[in-house]
Amino acid sequence: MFNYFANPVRFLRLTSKLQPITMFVASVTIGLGLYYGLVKSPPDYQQSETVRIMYVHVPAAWMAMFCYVAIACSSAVALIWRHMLANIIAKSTAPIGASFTFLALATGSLWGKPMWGTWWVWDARLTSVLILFFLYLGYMVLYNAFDDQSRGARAAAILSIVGVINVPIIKFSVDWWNTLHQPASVIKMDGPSIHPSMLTPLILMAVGYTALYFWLLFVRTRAELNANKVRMMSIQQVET
Amino acid sequence: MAGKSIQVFFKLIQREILLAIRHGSDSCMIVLFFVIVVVLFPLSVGPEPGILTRISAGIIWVSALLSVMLSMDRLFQSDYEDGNLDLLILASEPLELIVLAKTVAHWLTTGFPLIIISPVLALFLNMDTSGYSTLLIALTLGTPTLSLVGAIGAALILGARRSGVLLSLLVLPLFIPILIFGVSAVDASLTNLSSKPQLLILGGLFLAGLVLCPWASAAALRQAAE
Amino acid sequence: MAGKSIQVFFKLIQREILLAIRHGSDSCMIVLFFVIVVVLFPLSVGPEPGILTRISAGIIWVSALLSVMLSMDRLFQSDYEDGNLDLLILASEPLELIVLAKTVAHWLTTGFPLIIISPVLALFLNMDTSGYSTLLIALTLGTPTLSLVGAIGAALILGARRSGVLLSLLVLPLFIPILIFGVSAVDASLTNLSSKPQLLILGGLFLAGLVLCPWASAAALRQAAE
Amino acid sequence: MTSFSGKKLTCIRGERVVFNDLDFSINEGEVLYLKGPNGSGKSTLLRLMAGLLRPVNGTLTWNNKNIYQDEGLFRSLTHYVGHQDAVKTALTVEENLRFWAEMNSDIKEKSTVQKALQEFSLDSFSTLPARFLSAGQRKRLNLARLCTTWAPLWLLDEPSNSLDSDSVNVLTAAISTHQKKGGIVAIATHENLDVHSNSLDISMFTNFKIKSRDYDGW
Amino acid sequence: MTSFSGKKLTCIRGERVVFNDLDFSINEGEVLYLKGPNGSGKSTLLRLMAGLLRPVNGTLTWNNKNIYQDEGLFRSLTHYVGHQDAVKTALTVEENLRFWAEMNSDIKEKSTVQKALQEFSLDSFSTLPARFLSAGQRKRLNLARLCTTWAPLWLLDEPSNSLDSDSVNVLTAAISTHQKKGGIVAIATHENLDVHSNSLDISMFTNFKIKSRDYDGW
Ligand code: HEM
Ligand SMILES: Nc1ncnc2c1ncn2[C@@H]1O[C@H](COP(=O)(O)OP(=O)(O)OP(=O)(O)O)[C@@H](O)[C@H]1O
Ligand SMILES: Nc1ncnc2c1ncn2[C@@H]1O[C@H](COP(=O)(O)OP(=O)(O)OP(=O)(O)O)[C@@H](O)[C@H]1O
Ligand SMILES: [Mg+2]
Ligand SMILES: [Mg+2]
Repeated sequence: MFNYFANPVRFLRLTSKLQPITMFVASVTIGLGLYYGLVKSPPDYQQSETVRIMYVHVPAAWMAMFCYVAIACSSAVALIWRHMLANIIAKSTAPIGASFTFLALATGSLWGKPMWGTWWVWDARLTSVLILFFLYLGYMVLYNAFDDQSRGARAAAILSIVGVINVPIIKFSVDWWNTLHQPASVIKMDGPSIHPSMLTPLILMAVGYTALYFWLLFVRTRAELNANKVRMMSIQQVET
Repeated sequence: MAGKSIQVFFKLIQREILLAIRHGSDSCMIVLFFVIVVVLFPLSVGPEPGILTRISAGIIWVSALLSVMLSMDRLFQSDYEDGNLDLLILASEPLELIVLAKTVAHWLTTGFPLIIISPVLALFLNMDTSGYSTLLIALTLGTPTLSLVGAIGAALILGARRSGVLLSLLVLPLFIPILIFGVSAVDASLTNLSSKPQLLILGGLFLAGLVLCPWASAAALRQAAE
Repeated sequence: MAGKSIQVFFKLIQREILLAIRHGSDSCMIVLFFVIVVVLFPLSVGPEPGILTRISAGIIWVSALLSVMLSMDRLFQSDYEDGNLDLLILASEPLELIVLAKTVAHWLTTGFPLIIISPVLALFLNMDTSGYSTLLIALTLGTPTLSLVGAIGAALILGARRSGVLLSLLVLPLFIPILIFGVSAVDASLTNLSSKPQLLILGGLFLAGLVLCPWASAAALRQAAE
Repeated sequence: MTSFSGKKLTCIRGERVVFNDLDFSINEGEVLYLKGPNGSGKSTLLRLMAGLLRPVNGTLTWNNKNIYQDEGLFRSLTHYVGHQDAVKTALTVEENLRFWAEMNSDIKEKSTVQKALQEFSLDSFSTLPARFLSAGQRKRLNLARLCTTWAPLWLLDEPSNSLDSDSVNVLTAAISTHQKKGGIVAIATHENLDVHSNSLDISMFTNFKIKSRDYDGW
Repeated sequence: MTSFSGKKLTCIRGERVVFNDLDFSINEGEVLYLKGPNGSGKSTLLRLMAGLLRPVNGTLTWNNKNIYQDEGLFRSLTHYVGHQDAVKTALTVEENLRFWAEMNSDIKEKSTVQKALQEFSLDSFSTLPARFLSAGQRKRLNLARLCTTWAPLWLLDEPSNSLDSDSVNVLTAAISTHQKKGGIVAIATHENLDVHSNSLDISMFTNFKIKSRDYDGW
């Protein structure tokens, strides 16, 4: 099955159908999520209205980690089986993931000012997310740093696999070190410990972000594939 | 076979050190760079001893980090340029072993001298004497990890443009945990707390690096030769 | 003849910038390095806003200095390695002019972006807003001098080993005056004093560098080609 | 009988197909010349043979065994001499050669290295730092590696570049000796070395008109 | 009549005397081959002729005028092609050549560059980044510089290295044309190019038996 979809032509055909679907899902769930989150859900008894930043912040942080893992996985596939498509998926994911990371960082600091009284502290959770952001940037720069595209792809793939060690550190930093940041309450072994009125918009937003990710991914990979084709055609033209 | 491998391992270390010596004052140069960067801070921050004392551990660690990073970029570059890398990859020993030997030699010629000189700089920055021993231990545990992690970066940038800046970009974020624990170990013992947890983490990072980094570097080198 | 020279001058700048663009994200990389180094400091010094505010000007200047220095080492190196340097020396225009063109292009692709990004970092380090304009002026006067002086170092190290570390050693001491006046200009305006004397000195250094540095670099290049 | 062969090799470099469906086979005591105009892929094929590059398609076999099955073993059977000279300028001529000799085998006697230097008339330079060598002398130092340790497969990329005529004779003699001992040699060259040999014209496999399906969806 | 000559040239490199009391002279329409075994100093002499190196002793004259008197002028009269290819891999083939053409003269027409590319059969690559070129193609791109702008003195260091036979013919044709136009050429080479010429055996001036005092204090 994997090989079946690894064929770029089939991939293009498939994604041309999926693209409008994901766009639709993304806009509906994000719209609903924002409505429930910002209007319908109750303010927190401790944090009052500022809690609403959560609906933007938390799913963004999840997506930041998810995208990185996606890059690492498709990089591993690209290194082992040498599928060009896997490289292109990894390459296209990077800026999206970096944007989610930036969003998590920005909303986190906006939230931190009222909650902790400062924009930024150098605790383990925050620092490891910042490192994640730098890893994204490093990945993108390394990808483009070579005269030969395929060299860049391979070097960046290795970097992304090395950097994956940072993801569990982000996830568990709140458990391993005592930090200002609050520990997990949704994704944990014994089920979520958060009130349903807050959980619903959170889940809606998470689904929406994921759909948004796939939509952007499809747009970018298709563009990338077409750009490759153009490049190939221009080189062929030269040679005939 | 194992005997041969060990022999090759030491042969390589010996050659790298010989090269470093022939090249004159390589280690000297790195120590000097270390000193200059440390000196820049009092210049830019102003000489008030209070502030300096407060940030001395941080300055020494940041400078050590920058020095190791700067010395890193030639680790494989010259072999890559003069064609020796092709031959090292084609040698019958595993490339991981060769990479490890080069990394060890790199640490012996750069990280090690930094450790030796650091107490003098700590004195210069008015660091409290109670932090010295922790600083030394933390550097001893931390600098080899810097070399190991840096080797990955050095291998990845082969053939890239602006390799110097690129290397820093790749490697500095990975150095950050070492910096944080290194500094906080010293700060802990300066405030009479136990620095054991931080030192244990540094040790753990070192062991993890020792196992994982040579693999990653070797993989990066193989793709660089393509 | 003069017309031809000016034409060659702009032709060279154009080519260098074209090369920088083709190489993708060169300027980006330097800006990123600048940001990372600035970020290292709060990490190592600790996040207390008081201390950070106090040393923010110093941090920005030290980081700018290190970034320019790191970006310097490829200025002539790639031309040297691929044989273009021989041809540039043999071109009928004076080598001084060629060096100046390359330096200008270097500043446009490195120093200039640093100036653009510096207010953001100043914000991040909690610098007082009263220092912003002086910081910008001081950087605008100081970074071209860094490029000019750095070019001498970049020319001197051609063909040397460990060029990265060697360059820093040659160039950092020469950068120190710029650092000192740059920081003290900002500090002066932060304490509501006039920063004019320091800025005048920075301007003077720039003019002196503009006249003297290309000669020195050209001489260094000529001997490197021997 | 030792044999080295490749089947249906396809190689892509820098996003271009360099050659396609290339077959070759070399037996004990044979020399294969790789011929072809500039850019036809001779150097690429040699790097592929050495295992530095991987083919996108096709197999390389040594004695009918895929070389990637035991790479360590295969590598100990090969001597590769590339475009670059693999000379450390800070070490002396002898130290350079000795290092590679010791990396590749357990030899202890000084004589092997000394003999190889003599063969390529570098013995008078043996204690000189290699930075003093001219282009041709460096090439000779690189070639001297071939004679220090035995490896059945020699892969030589334009070995006669910048060699003077005496040195070219030394090289052809070394190749002939290697042939007689049952070695296998592949040489990419534009000049005709005076060695009994087969030749392979690479340009036959270079498909300059690349069919668009090769790049489908790249 | 233009002439280029050197008198009593002595050159020291890396603390060694490379050659001593060397005289040469080339007149309009002449080609001088520099011959000699590896390390005899051919490349060194060419760099000296180009003005990249200074002799320790002796003078170089162009039309009986010392070349150091007006270096700018002399440099505009020379084309030097060294061991290295002076190719920027990030620029396209045409951009590479165009830059040097525009550096060396005021030419504006595209045709000159295009014609030079055609001559060395690089025209089909002109919009390709130079990183895609093989060893021989790079050499050709470097040689194409010779045909973009007129300079009477050509200094070529092993120009036929890694060229295929077609390209060698193009090169010899270019040299012959240059000769006919009254140009002066000096070539260091180990191969015999098919060009009417004189030759200078450098090894006559090289002191191969290095006296121990040359190394005193090493
Ligand atoms: C720039 C600063 C911040 C960063 C980088 C950051 C990062 C993250 C990350 C990576 C997660 C995902 C954790 C996981 O899945 O286990 C997360 C979740 C979360 N963050 Fe933040 N955060 C920041 C600031 C804040 C602040 C100021 C608050 C509020 C006090 C906050 C509250 C939360 C909450 C409630 C969650 C959800 C935890 C859960 O239920 O699983 N964060 N943050
Ligand atoms: N590092 C590289 N990256 C991308 N493409 C390359 C690289 N090296 C060579 N090529 C391409 O591969 C093709 C074959 O190159 P190769 O160097 O193998 O040719 P060659 O036969 O050795 O030529 P020459 O006789 O000029 O040395 C060339 O057309 C070139 O475009
Ligand atoms: N960069 C250098 N530094 C010091 N000595 C050098 C340098 N280059 C060459 N030499 C010395 O100068 C002598 C002449 O070298 P040169 O490169 O001119 O020889 P060549 O005639 O071009 O030889 P080849 O045919 O091998 O290219 C050599 O014996 C060498 O020892
Ligand atoms: Mg080749
Ligand atoms: Mg030569």
